[in-house]
Amino acid sequence: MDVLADADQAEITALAREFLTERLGPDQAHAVADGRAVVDAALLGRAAELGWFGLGLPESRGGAGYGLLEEIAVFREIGRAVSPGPLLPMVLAARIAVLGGADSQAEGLLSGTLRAAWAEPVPGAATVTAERVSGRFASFDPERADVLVVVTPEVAVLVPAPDGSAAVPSVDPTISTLVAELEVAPLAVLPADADPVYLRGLLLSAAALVGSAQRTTEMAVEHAGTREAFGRPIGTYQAIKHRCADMWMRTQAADAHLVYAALALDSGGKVEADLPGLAHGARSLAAEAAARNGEAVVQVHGAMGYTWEHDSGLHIGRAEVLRRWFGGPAADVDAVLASVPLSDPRTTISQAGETP
Amino acid sequence: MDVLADADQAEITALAREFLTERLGPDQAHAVADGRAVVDAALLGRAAELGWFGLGLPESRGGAGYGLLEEIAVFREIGRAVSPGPLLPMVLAARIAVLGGADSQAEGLLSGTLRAAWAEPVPGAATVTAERVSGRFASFDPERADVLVVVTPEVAVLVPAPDGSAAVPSVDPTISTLVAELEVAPLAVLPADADPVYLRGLLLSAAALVGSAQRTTEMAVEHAGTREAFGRPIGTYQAIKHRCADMWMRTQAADAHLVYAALALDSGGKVEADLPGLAHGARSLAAEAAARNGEAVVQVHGAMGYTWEHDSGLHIGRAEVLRRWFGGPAADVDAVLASVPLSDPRTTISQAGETP
Amino acid sequence: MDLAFSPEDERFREQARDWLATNVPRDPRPQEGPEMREFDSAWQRRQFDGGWAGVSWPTEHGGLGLSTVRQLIWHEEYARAGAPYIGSLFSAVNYGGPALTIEGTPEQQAAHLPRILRGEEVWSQGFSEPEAGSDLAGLRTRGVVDGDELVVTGQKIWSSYAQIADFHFCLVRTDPERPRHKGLTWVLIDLRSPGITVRPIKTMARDLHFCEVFYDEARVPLGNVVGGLHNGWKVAMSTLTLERGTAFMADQVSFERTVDALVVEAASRPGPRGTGRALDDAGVARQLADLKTVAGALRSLSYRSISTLERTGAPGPEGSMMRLYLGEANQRLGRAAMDVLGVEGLAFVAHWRKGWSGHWLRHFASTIGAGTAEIQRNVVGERVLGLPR
Amino acid sequence: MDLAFSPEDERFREQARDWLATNVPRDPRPQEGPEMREFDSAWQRRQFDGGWAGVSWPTEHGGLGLSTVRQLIWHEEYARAGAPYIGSLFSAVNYGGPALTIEGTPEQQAAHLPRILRGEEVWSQGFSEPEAGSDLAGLRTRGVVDGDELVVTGQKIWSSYAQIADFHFCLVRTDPERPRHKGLTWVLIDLRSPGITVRPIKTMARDLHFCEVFYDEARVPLGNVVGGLHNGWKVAMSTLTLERGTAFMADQVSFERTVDALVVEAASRPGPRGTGRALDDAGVARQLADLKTVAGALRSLSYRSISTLERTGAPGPEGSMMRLYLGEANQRLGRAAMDVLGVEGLAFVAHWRKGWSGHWLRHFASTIGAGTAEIQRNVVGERVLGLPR
Repeated sequence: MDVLADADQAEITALAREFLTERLGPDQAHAVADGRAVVDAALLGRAAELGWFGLGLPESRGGAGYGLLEEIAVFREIGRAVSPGPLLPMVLAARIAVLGGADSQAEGLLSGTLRAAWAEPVPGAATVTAERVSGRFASFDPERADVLVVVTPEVAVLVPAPDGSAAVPSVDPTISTLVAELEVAPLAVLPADADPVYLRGLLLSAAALVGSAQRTTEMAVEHAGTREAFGRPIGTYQAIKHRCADMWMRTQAADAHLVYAALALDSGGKVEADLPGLAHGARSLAAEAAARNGEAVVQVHGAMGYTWEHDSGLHIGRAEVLRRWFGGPAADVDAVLASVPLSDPRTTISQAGETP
Repeated sequence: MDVLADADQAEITALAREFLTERLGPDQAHAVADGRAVVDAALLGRAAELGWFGLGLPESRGGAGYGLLEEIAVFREIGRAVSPGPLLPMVLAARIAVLGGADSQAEGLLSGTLRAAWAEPVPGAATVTAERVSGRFASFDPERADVLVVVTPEVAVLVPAPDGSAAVPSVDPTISTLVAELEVAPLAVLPADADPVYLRGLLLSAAALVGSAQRTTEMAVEHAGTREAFGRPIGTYQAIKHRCADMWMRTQAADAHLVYAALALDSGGKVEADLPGLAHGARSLAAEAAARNGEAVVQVHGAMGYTWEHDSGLHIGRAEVLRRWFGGPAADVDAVLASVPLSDPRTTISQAGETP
Repeated sequence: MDLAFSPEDERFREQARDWLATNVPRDPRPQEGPEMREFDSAWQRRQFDGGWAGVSWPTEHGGLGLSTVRQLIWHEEYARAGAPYIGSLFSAVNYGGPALTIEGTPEQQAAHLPRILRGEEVWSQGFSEPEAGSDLAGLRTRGVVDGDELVVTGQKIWSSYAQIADFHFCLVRTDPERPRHKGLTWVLIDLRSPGITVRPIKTMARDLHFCEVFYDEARVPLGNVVGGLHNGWKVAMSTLTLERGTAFMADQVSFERTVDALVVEAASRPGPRGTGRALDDAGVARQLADLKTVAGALRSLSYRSISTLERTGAPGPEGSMMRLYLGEANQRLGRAAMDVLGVEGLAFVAHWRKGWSGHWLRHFASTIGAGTAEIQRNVVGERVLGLPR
Repeated sequence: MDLAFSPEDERFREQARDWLATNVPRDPRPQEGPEMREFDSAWQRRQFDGGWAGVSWPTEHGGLGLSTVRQLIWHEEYARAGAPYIGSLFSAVNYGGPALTIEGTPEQQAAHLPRILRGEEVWSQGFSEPEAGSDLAGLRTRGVVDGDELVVTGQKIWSSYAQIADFHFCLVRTDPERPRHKGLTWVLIDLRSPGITVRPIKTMARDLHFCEVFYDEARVPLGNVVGGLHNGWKVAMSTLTLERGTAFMADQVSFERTVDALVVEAASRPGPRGTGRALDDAGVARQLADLKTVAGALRSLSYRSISTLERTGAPGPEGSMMRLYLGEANQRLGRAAMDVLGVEGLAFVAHWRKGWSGHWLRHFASTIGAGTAEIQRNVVGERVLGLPR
């Protein structure tokens, strides 16, 4: 048993951070938010060259042959960097196409020439089967997309992207959104019993949320240690110090649980049987950590943290979008509670829990 | 418009505080909790002599002729003093008997020779009508009671008290409790359209909760100003100072809203039409203030606040019992939301709320 | 004790309601630029012409000189009528002007107060600085007396509407030798003076009403100093008391309408699992009931504060908490709204009448502006409860 | 990275599980008095006889000397088997004894460690004082060297199980002239010595395991000083590190079972309006899902901490938060339980197997004991995040 990153993973993390800082970090996110830049095919091509879209796919299928933990390492960095661009949809779309046997899409997605966007079913108003995708969906960054990724606990599909020109800015200023009706047959299908793409995607989104929570914690701690008020660094005041401590605590718990859930999923359920409960639990901690830390980082920075130029707004918007994917908080509650055994532990054991 | 206490009310408050401090304050509550004392007929008789059980009843009917605001002033003091004994059930029982025309009970209750106890219907498991009281009820201090008070938004009744000897201690160490089935006809009936006894009782319970929150705030502030750690009063640390500020804020809001709701009820609905929403709102603020302040006062006092000898446990237990009466928090939510108009203010007004 | 208003007050309420019913502009208020200023000014002028400008201003300065109770009534009716947010005139009408009625010279009052009441003059506040936020007395912008002028150099920040304002009322350090609070001066600066640069700051709620204002040896007549040289702290405190007092009563009333709107929204949308109504989700219902109750409690607290003021001449200590209490409630409201809308509510929508995400984002500032939540809790702990510093 | 345990570890797990299955006492653990001590001692003796006592103790002191991974496995299986809470032996077995293995002399070790492992000796901790709670170094109990004895006078408080303990390990001030942290001594005191009075303190959760201990010139052999005169702060810190470290791992595992039990409770009771199941109330469901997730996160954090320890020899910084994280979760659990039970759950019930109110009341102490929540957040802020003091 060892849940710490190994040397390979640490290197993947370092490489990802280097690339993101240079090409897809907060500066680029601000540029996209300001309309000064777009994440174009060239940039997606660069990420493809690094093998990001097939990181977790077998080498025999055009992937890098890494495991889920390496993908998580990359997505944690993506979250830290609030990277613009459809990175999560691309990774999941490539997986669906490759493992679902949709070879033409697979090639385009792995190479970054085909562009994917996220489509989240509106609860109660959408139906997704291997044969048909219909009803209302919220799509994100649909304008330049070729395919939409739709993922449910039962099945994951790609569908042709409809006209997305009516999309409007979202609360994440780097991402547009459009709620619209779909009625279309899938281009590619990957059932959950063939590959747990839903749970993998859920954990990758959790990784991005954890990365964001890590980064906002760092931002808050750095500011609290240097900014002065009334002649002392504001980090000496308990209101600020304890807020920073809580940011760190939330983030540590979310990250540890994310890694645990990912290792359990990677083991194919041998170690822990309840994979949906674990994965949704990890996402809920990550989402709460990112969202609460987003609030805290603004409060610690004061008015400066509330400005458009500051990174805090990027983290806040990103967290709010990401945490609504994969069924949102309600799906987390349902999956976690479904994992609780229905027999009462009080009747099956004698004394545990009689703590003083 | 004037929502501040007048001289008469201030005097009633002062007199109540004097009597309670001497006869029915924290010392007596501790004695009852330790089994060293009981609130007996003699003590109830003393309270009856002060006119407490008929404070809000007309003089022509054996009461003191005061209004709801004076009753509230007394119950705020009862809450501050964590007084033991069935004071709220007595006041409501007397009102039901007097206004419901049950003269023999009325006399006994006003004079304190007949003893009342609270019976709260278990949601979904109890039926209360003017003809019949049946189903499951949680009663409080039923051992020596002659009558049980059962109050619903529709009707208030007195029923003969059944055997309460199986009652067990509650989380309030001065109050016992028993969950049992009742199947009985009322001795006295007061329908809601004859008198808003449900709403009055709800506000009196809110007053006791506000009084508790006031007292725990004082306790915390006093301790924070004197207790030292690391060479400074602990009230200089923001974690403590801000906790005290929040205690005070909650309490001020709850008290102001309580008075507003009481004045509205006393005006017979002329000023504010939505009396149930207001009264349940006031109770919910009072209950939250008392419960959260109970947690805070322990935390500010540290281990000392966790001891049996300290008053904090009395306030915590009392708040937990009182806030479950009158339907508990769920009834507050339902009543408050029922008061919201169903037309959308955004379509009926032009610009309000476009704050920067 | 009585909730009822006097017959005279009730008559005033009726008059206000009648006048507002026919005079409130029905066009949407522009959110930016000269159109916004024009709209705000025209509406102020209309109130002035109708005899309703300056409800709380002294009569000798052109106001109605009415009691706090009548101010309350006016605010209630104003909000009930859906009258526009005061917007760019907030600083001048609601507390800058009132401060001048107390601290200004007759010349200063004559020069500005009538123009403010007629909506002809827009003011902006210049207290905060990049290195002096919560710690106002740490400000560094210098004002050097040179003949009959003050030469101002430095930088102000978070000045609302400075890009369309005529005047900037600033706190500047005129005597760096004295203790921090004692060397400051309150001065009214014409923003068209040479040496002044105004740069709007976009917020994460994507609006542009905050500005940075840079001073590079801007020359200001000494006659624009209010309350005397080096006496600025006292003037600023009375200004801030006004800002934090009744000036935001309208916000409270509109908060309740916003809560009502969210309840209606939750009653008309499916729940987070696509079944039932969002309002049937017990977690959502609890939050909304809490917010509705807080809205009522704010009204109750206002009534108490006004009763205290009427009886004693000074408002009760409630005032020091109400702004924070409202700000935090608005933040909870924003979060609740985002939960109610779920994945369909992620579009950025600036105005609450069309959606909720703008409200959510805007209120991240509610625990920062006009004193952070931390400072406000310190104030309660120290000044109200008497805890040691 | 791997969640799987080695085949040897898995074999150890099977052996532990097998032994526990047939040896865990099935009688309820008495909650008070000599019966409690007798029960705790007998169970410890049984573990000793079975070869399972002192899993983490060094082999030279009679322990199993096993890795932290095996300690984890033992705690997991212990909790899974429903084995009794360690109770009155907590202080001696889980951290007082281990501290002695590090800081004690061979004579001290020989005199106490075997007896502790066999359940024959009960220890109680005497660190806190009425005027020195969070600020441990402010303690006032004096120890004056007189010949080969220390004469102790003063008062200790919050000493668990002192009324049935044999020894009290205390921090006393032996040199008032030195700086606060430098004049303290860690000493093991026989509670049967003359001059000592033990008074149990009843808590608001109505139990009696905390005590006050009064010292009136009690004489203690200098041979009972551990770690040297005036060196007590260092010994105490290593003691507290043990107390706050793996010693409460069992509490985490039992927390998850308690959450599971509350979910079952909520699934079998009607909701707050008497309709449906309590678990269908979205607010209740959200709270319970959060608690279940926190239980999992505590396990994940333990795994991370142990991995760090195995790799680097020192635990990761997670340890400084886990106790607080668990304590606050237990408080939320208590409140959720009271909400689930509603008006029917107001009877005081000491044990969680029969009701919830005792759990709720008991955990008011969870953010106070072993360092208040405030102190623990300071520790994280300063020592982990490097914020200034």
